[in-house]
Parts: sequence; structure tokens; C-alpha cells
Amino acid sequence: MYDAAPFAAAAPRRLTVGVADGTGTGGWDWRASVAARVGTVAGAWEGTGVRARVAAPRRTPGRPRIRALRRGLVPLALVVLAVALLGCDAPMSTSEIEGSWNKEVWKPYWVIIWLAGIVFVAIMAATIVLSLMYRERPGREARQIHGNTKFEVVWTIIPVVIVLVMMVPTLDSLFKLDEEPPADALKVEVIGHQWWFEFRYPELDIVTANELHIPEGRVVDYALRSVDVIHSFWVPQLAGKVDMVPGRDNRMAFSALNARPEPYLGQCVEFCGTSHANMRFRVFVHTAEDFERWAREQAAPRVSSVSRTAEEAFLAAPCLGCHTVRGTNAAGIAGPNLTHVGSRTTIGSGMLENTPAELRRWIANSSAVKPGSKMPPMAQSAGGTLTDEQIDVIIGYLQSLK
Amino acid sequence: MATVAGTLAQPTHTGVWSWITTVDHKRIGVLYGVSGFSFFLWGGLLALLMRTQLAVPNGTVIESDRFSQLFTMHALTMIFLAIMPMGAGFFNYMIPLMIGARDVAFPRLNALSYWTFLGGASILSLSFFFEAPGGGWFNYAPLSERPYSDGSGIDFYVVGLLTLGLSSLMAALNFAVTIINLRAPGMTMMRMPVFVWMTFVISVLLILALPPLTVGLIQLLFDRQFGTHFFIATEGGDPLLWQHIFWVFGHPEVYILILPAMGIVSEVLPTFSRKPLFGYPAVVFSGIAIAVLSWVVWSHHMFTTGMGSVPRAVFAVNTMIIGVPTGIKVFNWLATLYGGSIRFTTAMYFAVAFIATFTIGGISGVMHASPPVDSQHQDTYFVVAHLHYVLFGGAIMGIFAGIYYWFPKMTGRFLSEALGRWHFWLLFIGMNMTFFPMHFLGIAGMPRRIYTYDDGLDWGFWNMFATIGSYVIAVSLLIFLVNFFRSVRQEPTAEANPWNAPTLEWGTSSPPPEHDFDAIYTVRARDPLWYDRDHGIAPPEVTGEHIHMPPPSYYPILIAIGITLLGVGALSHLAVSALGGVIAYYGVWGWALEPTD
Amino acid sequence: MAHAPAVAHGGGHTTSTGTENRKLLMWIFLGSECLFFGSLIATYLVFKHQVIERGIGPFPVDVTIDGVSHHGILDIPLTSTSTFVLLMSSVTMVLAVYGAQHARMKMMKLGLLATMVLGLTFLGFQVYEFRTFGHEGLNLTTNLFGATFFVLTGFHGTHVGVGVLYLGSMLAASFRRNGLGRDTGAHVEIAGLYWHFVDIVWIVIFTVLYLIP
Amino acid sequence: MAHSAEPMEQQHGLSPMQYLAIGAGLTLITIVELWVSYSGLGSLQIPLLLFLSAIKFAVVVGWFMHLRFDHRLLTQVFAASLTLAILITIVLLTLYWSADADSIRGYREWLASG
Repeated sequence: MYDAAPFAAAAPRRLTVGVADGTGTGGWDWRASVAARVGTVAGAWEGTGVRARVAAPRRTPGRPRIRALRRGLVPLALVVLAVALLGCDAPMSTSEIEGSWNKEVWKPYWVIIWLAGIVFVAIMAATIVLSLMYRERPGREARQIHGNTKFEVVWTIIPVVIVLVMMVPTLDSLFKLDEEPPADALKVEVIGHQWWFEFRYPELDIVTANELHIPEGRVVDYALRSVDVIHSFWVPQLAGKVDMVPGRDNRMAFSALNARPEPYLGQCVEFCGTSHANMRFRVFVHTAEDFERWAREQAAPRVSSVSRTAEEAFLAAPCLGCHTVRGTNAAGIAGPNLTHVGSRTTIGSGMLENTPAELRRWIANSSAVKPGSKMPPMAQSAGGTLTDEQIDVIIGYLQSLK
Repeated sequence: MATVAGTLAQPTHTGVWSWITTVDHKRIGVLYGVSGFSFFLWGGLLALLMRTQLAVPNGTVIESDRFSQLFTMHALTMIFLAIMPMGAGFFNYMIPLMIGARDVAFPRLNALSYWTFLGGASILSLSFFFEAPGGGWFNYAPLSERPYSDGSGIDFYVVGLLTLGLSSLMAALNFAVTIINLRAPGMTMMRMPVFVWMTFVISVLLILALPPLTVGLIQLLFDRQFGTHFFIATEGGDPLLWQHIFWVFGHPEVYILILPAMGIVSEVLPTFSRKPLFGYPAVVFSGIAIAVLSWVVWSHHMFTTGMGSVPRAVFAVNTMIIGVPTGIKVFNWLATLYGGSIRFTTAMYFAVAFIATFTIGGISGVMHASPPVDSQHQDTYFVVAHLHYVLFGGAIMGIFAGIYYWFPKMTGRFLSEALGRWHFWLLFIGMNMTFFPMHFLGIAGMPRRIYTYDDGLDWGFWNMFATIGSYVIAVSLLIFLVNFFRSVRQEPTAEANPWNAPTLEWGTSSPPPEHDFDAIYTVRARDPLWYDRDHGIAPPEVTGEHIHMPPPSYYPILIAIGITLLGVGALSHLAVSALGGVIAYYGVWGWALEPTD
Repeated sequence: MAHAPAVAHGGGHTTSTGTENRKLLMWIFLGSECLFFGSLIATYLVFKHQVIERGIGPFPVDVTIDGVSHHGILDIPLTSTSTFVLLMSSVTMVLAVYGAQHARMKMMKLGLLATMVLGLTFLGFQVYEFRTFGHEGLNLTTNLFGATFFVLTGFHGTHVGVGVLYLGSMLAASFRRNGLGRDTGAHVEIAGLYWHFVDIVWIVIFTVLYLIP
Repeated sequence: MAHSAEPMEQQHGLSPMQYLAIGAGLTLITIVELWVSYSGLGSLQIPLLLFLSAIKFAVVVGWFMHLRFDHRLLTQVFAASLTLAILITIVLLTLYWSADADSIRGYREWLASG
């Protein structure tokens, strides 16, 4: 029914996104994954002593109340499991606090998780205990109770109190997150395109794509906009998301807490069409000095050391219709700015590593790598106009644009 | 009961034509139920395909655009073609019986609702032969606009939903009037079974929530067909207006999906606990409170769209308050178990499991009522987990409780309890396997609506786990089908009130005669059959007077065909619309002049 | 008890609340319509200021943008006349209902006819207004004022059109041998509810769209 | 008992002459409305116009549609729906007229600046 063949044939070797500990190393080994996970869970169980408590009542079987309690521990175990997993360091985990926004989020979040956990355990336990205790048994009649006003009042007040307790930190964080950024905040415009991110630094005269560089500890004031459909800007470890809505000027401000060599991973989270799943980006957090250096390099026009003939070949190709290379007459705006494309680690909005081989695949026929890509195929073999030799020259040129 | 069926029996109609022209609420209920369940299986199949694609990172089973169509059609099918009609099936069959009436207020309108539903469902589902909509079920503009979705998919969405909306509106009007006006003598509002109450609340919600959706769909239709720019920002429109309008409808819609299940559970729990529902007024009023509050929370679906702090704070507070009446309901259900003598039939298993799974969905719902937390949850698998705990753990569990509970009433036969246990446990386990890990995936940062994800993000394990769970659900549904088809072939053995239940639908034979009751009950208490039993009151006497039932009519299906053609015309050629209009008008004319007595 | 069944189809008309089913149905339906027109009017109001801010005319009212004054396109005297026509149709409608309920068939038929004629006159005014606006450069796609205006008044006009068809069918049926049958009063009254509702919607639209600057 | 066996169709309402008088009154209010809309009363104008149209609305609903003489249930049904419609309109407009206007203007300026 579904013709998956064309896609399967072209299935790209995707970029693995391993972070510091070098996890993502190619093919997915589910056995190893299971083993690791079981280890984590078991560790969590040992750590909380749940297992011991689970085992204990087994020696005194019989009375339904005890058995019920024992079963009541299952939901408790689930909560422990959930908490154990919150700590897991998935590269896009929302529970890793690396940004000021996320730090603020977790203030109400912890309160709410605890309340939710307590309510969850209480209701699961009550359901199981009541179900077991009041099973039909010979000689026992159901008690014909219609209701009890006192109980109703009590369990109206309980959720009211819970909700009130949730509201206080929620509103506190909500208004804190919406505070005006300080005047010296770094201004960054984030512009959503189908399906890539454009980053502009109006004060620094930098335009780049798919790789955001920010200094550690300094508040960044983001203006979030879209030129086509609704996208959403999200780096889970740093901050929650804010949508990029055409027609609106959305703002968010936060700082990254720690500089580190590995990028933070971000992704569009509002469904935006064919390659929504492939609309990814990276955030590099530098120390103040490193950021200064990066900004200086990026603000410069294209590096002059590139070979004249390669540049001419590039400018003769259809590329300049959509791409800009500052210092040349390539000034298209439909696609990412390529002035310093050689300095980026990835291409295709975070899909491929920035290597000559991957660039070749991308330029030859980008939509074979990224479904729906707006960049038409360039290679003659895919219906474009460029020969393999021409593409080679262009790749060399692009790689040199550091 | 029904001892004198011989003198009262109407000629029983059989054959396809009798089903097409039927105006009997029980038959229409069966039509709704069977159609709804078929669409439920179809929607489930779409989900299995998606789960298969997502089982491993970089899956290559389904390509991107097809995947978008799958998740869009899965949602539309489950919401509009499965859960709502299955609910409508129960309303149709049970409401007149439960309020002691002989039919709904407008039997032909009831038939028209069903056939219009079938027309709208066909338009929506047959889109797979052309281009299925792929913008998600809330179909955000401007992705749904011409420049970004050029194919016919979104047009199928618009026309299908307009037709289905019309059908739901007619059904809701009918049930609102039926419940207000056709109650048996003595059945005051506060003596109505909770299921009837919830049906009433849902009808009111539908009547008030569908018009905003209709307006939004019309504006989208105009944008796409006539070049207006309601939702196109560069031309002065506003994409967020679509979101406001959609969620003004969409949030009440969520309660429209879950309240029938709450009603069913409120019937099943007392019957099998053998004691009245604990705190009946509290359960009823919290249902009403939920319905009222559902009108002032819609923007919590839009916390991340850049609304100001104050609006978000207001909508957050409103949303959290919904947790209070919901909590009251859960506590009262639990208190209904307390002190009971619980008989664990399959229906009761589903009802008790409903309390647990629905509570999980409720808790996660309150969690993202907090805008800061929601900024991390929104559009991730955490939300997918939440909504499936509400709609699968809530609505579907409740509906299965209803199926096992009322099957003997509807067919005169029992579903096998042994197979029922297998069905229940596999479904329960599969459901939790599928949806609970989605909480973890959401917290680990997995966005919803992605057709693929990279290796190395730590999402592989739980995705595989969830996929296995989805196949467990599929197996459990196969067991249910076996159970169903085995049972309907058996000889009818069910007596009038096999569960010893308190409500009026059990006061007539199983299955009920065409005229429902040989004699109309007088209601003296909230649990009429138990009250009569305990006070030694005999069932009402049959007088043998002639009971007039409305004759069958083919005008409903004729009008429905006209309405469907109107919609098809909007997708193809206006001449088809004109033809549809003429047919519909002719149908209405014939309908108006058709003698009903 | 047994001789007073709660439900009797056709003639009996005994209901739990004493309100006739069809009348209740129509009122609930009109409640639903409130939300329909409410949403359309809300859309109009949402865009009203943005249209002027964006500066692409024609505009509903007189505005001055960058020193250039633009003439408001709405013709209030003309619309006042059509509003009066629709108001009068409500008067003739209520007389038709009176006739139907008091078995004065001639009064009923004349009332229905007059209401239809007034309704068609109103539609005529609307067609004229739409055409004039078209000549002045305002159509569905010009700006959001055009879109919201035409969709809102267009759907109101559609309701008037459906009402004319409804009343016309009823008038035609009343010439049959047994007229509208024994429920004549109820039939015409319910049609009247619909017609009056269309009128009150126009009262709101007239104020919100035309009169309020 | 909620069950009432009274005959359904009571003939109630006004006489034809009274209906004509109401029609004349409605016309009069419309003329006043027109005068108000041209008068330039400033801040009073909009509330006054809304008030006058509310009177017309109420008169048509109350007398022409017989709501004053009918079962209270019908009034409740209609009033509840109307209230909800007004409420949603007000909430929506509040949302748009608060922070949103700036956000929309900001985007337009950004778009215009290329």
C-alpha cells in the first residue's frame, strides 16, 4: 500500500548526535540499550530499597489488606522508575538544566511532579485496595450508602489545596520568564523557514543558519519570526519552546549556564510540513572570549584567500539565486547564508556532517536526503545542470569559506 | 416482562431496506455503534503503521508525507469517526430506554443524523484515494493554506468536518430535546441516571461548540477557494485566529469525547458494587462544572504561541480549576466501591481500570496546565501520552465497559467472560506499555508528529517498547472480535435484568421490543428498579392499548445523500452541489408532508 | 398512569416540561446560531483595527492615513432603509403567526407572502450593496475588511434566503386541500422564530458594522 | 412531578394592532440610532448605540418571538447561549487588544524592512 521503496533506497546515513560520552556510534543496538536501561532501573530500585519492601509482605500472605498494600507498591515503583528516568542524560532531555529558562521551569515542575506522584500513588492504591477489599463474598451485603456531605467537602478541598499549591510557583515562574531582558542582552533574530533556522545578530552584523552560537552566562534576547508557516524554537536542555508565528513578533530571553565544546541540540516542535522531523539545529555555547572571536570571524566578508576560479565557478552556478556569500554578488535570501559555511559542523539543518562527501550528496539531490527540500537537484544525473566536476569545484569552494 | 409481546408486537421489519429506512432509535444506535467500531479498528490500523515506522531510529517503512497523513487521519478517525459515534451509539440505544421513553423526540431527524455522519465519514475516509489531509487534526494555518498545502487533502478535511459537524449538531439537538421533554412520569432531572446527564451535557456542548468550528472551517474554505486571507499573515490575516477558533471548539470537544465514558462508568460501578452511586449530586454537578469551565480554558493549547503573561496566567488558573471537579468525580467513583459487594465482571474490570488510567491522564493534564512546565511539554510525546491516557485510558476503556455491560440488553446474549478477561488484561497491559513510555519520551525531548528520529538521542528503547505495546493492543482487539462474533451466533439467553441493575433500560426485555416498553414506568426514586424491588412495587401494568410507532421513512437517507453531494460538489464541481441541494430540498419537502401518524 | 404515557407521537404532545418538542428544538438551534454569528462578528471586530492600520483600502469608515483621507465605503442611509424593510418583515411575520394561531388563513397567507416579499427586497438591497462595493474596488480578497464583511453579511443573507424558501414552501403547502394540517399554528410559529432570529441578528450587525464608527 | 399534562398550545400574545404599534416603536428606535450615529456624541456614542440595539433585540425576542409568554425554559436556553457568545467575543477581543496588537505591528514593520 505504501510505496516506501524510493525513500528506502535513498535512506541517508544520518548524522549521529552523540555527545560528550560518545554514545551515538552508528547502528542502534537495542540489546545494549535494554541492558543499560535495566541497569538504571534496577539501580534505582536498589537505591530506594523498594525491592526489600516489596519482598517483605510476601512472608505474611492471606489477609487481603496486606496483599492489597503489596500491589499498591507497583504504582510506587512506577513513580520511582519515572524519577529514575528523569535523570537520564538524553541529549535532548528536558530534565537536564543547562539554561536559565529551564532552571526556572523546574521550580514549579518539581512541586508539580511531587504532587502528581502523591496523587497518582494515592489513587492507584485506593483503587486497588478498595477493589480487593470489597469483592463479593458470601454472606456480605453491600452497604447502601448514597453519599456523605462531609466527605464531599473534604475531597473538594483537597484538590483545591493541591491546585493552589501548584499555582503559586507556576505564576511566579511564569512572570519571571516573561521579564524584560537586561539592556545589554545579546540580540538574536531567529527566523523559521521550511525547513531550516536562520540566525541573525543585528548588532554584530552576522547572518548564519542552523548553528546558533551564544556566549555563556549572558542573557540572549531572541526575536522569533517565521517567513512561511508556524515553527517552534526549542533547545530542551536550555529552555522551553516559543512558537515562531507568521504575523507575530514573539520574544523570549534566557542565558546558557555552561560553555562546553559539544553543541546543545534543538529542533522545530510545531508541525510544519514534509520535513518537520528534519528541521534541527545546534546551539554552541562559548566562553565570552571564544564568542568574541567567533563573532569577529563571522562578521567579516568571505575569506579572501579562496581561489578566484572556484568562486567564479560557484557564481556561474544557479546557487546565487537563493544563497548569499558576502563580498560577492551572490545575494539570494531563500536559502541559508553561505558566507562562512565552511565553519559549520553540519549541513541540511543538522542532518549531515559538513564533509565533502555529504556536501556532494546534498548538492547533487537534496530532497533525496531531506524530503521536500526546497533546493532543486543540481547534478545532471538528478535532472540538474551541474556536472560532477563542477560540483567538485563548488564543494571545494564552500569548504574553504571558513 | 414483555409477556404480552404477542398482542403488542409491531410487524418486525427485516432486510437491508428496513435498516435504510429505519427510524427506530435502537437500530440507529446499532448502526452508529457498528460504524464507530469499524472506524476504531481502521484508525487503530493507521496507528500500528505509525508505531511500526517509529519502532527504531531512522525507520524506513513510511515516508514523510504519508506519515503526516497517517497521524492526521488517525486523529480525525478516532475522534470524529470512532469515539463520537460509539458514544452516539450508546446515546441512541440507551437514552430513550433509560428515561423510560418509546423513542427519541425526532426519530427521522435521528436517522438523518446517522446517514449524514456516514456521508461525512465517507468524504473524510475516501480522501485516501485522492490525497488525505496531512496537517494534523487541528490543522494549523497557514500550513493548511493553499501556498503550503496545494493538494486536495485539506479540502477533504474542511468538507468532511463540516458534514460531520452538521450531523453531530442534529443529533445533539435531538438528544437535548429528548432528555428535557420525554422523561417518564416522575423522572425529575435529579433522578436521571448519570449517563443521561452526561449525554445532556455533551449535547449542550456540541450545540454550542460546533458553530465556532463551522465558522473557522468556512473561513479556511474561503481562504483556499475564494482567495480571502483570514489566516495569512502577509496579507493582513492572522494564523492565531484559527487556533483561537479551533480551540474554542476543540476544548469542549475533548470533554465531548470523555464525558460519555464518565457516564457509562457511573452506571457500571454502582450496578456491580450493588450500591447506589456515591454522591450522585456531586457527580452530576462536577460534570456540569467541567462543561462550563471547558469554555474558558481554550488558550491553554496555545501557551507557547507568544500570548502575554496575564492571559496565560488566567487560562492556567482556569485550567487547573478543572482538576477540582474531575477530582471530585474520581473520589466519588472510588467511594462507590467502598462498602460494596463487588462483582468483577469484564465490564467492571474496564470501569475500575478506567478510574486508574483516566486519573493518569488527568494528572498529566494538570501538569501542563502550568505554562512554564507546558513550555517543555507542549508538542512533545508527553502530550501524546496525556491525550491517549484521556482518550484511550478514558474514553475507550469506558466504551468497552459499556459494550460488555449493555451487550446483553442490546442482543439478548452475553459476551464470554473468559475471553473478556483476556481482552481486558491484554488491552490494559498493551495500553500502558504503549502510552506510559511516551511520558519518558516527552521528557527526553521527543517532539510529536515526527516521522523519524536520529539514533543517539536515547529514544530508541521506549519507542520499541511502545510499538510492542501497540501490537499487544491489536491482539486484544482480535480477541474481542472473536468474542463478539461468537456471542452473536449463540441463542439469546439474557433475561430482562441479568446484572440486577437499577436503571430503567433493564426494566424491559433483552433485547427490547420495538416500542421499548409494554407499559411506561412511573419513576419514584433515583434507582427505580431497586426502589421498586425493595418496596415490592410490581412493574407497570400493560393495558393493551395500541402503541403507535413512527413508520419507516426513506427521506432521511435521501436528505443525507443530498447533503453529502453538496459537500462533494465543493470538492469537485459546483453542479454536483446544485444537484445535492435539489435532492436535499426535495427530501425536506417530502419529509414535511409525510404522514407520521 | 398507564393511560397517560409520557410519549405519544403525532397528536398527543405530552412532554415532561409542557413545551412542544419542535419549538424547543428551534430555540436550542437558535442558541447554536448565536454562537455561529457571534464567531463571525468576533472575527470582524478582531480585524477591524488591523485593516485600518495596514492601510490597504477601501475602508468601512472615513479615515485619514498619511495625510490622505479615504472615504468610508459603508452607505448608512441605504442600509438603514434595508434595515427598516427587514424590521417590517418581522411585523408581517408576527401577523402571519397570529393568523395561523387564530385560524385566520387569509391573514396567515398574506402575512407569509408579505414577509417573503420584504425578505426578497432586503436581499435585493444586499445584492445592490455588494455590486456597488465591487465597483468601488472592495471584494473578498481586497483586504480583511472585505473578507469579514462579505462573509458575515453574506451568511446573514443566506439565512434570509433560506428563510424565504422556508416561508415559500409553507405558503405553497398551505394551498393544499388540508393546508398545513392541524398543527398550522405551531408550524408557522416555529418558522416565525427562525425569521425573527434572522432579523435580530441583523439588528446587531447593523449596529456593530454600520453605526459604530 | 415534572410531568405536566396541560394542553400544549395556549394561544397567547398580543393583538395585531399591538404588534403594529411595536413595529412602529422599533422604527422609531432605528431613527434615533441613525441620529446618534451622526451626532458625534463622542465617548457616549458607542454605549448608547449598543444600548438602543439591545432594546430592539429584547423587544423582538420578547414580544415577536413570544419569549415573554412562553415557558421559562426557552428563555433560559436562549439567554445562556447568547451570554456564552458574548463572553467568547469579549474574551477574544480582549486577547487581541492587549499585547497582541504590538506583536502584530512589530512583525509588519519587520516584514516591511525586508
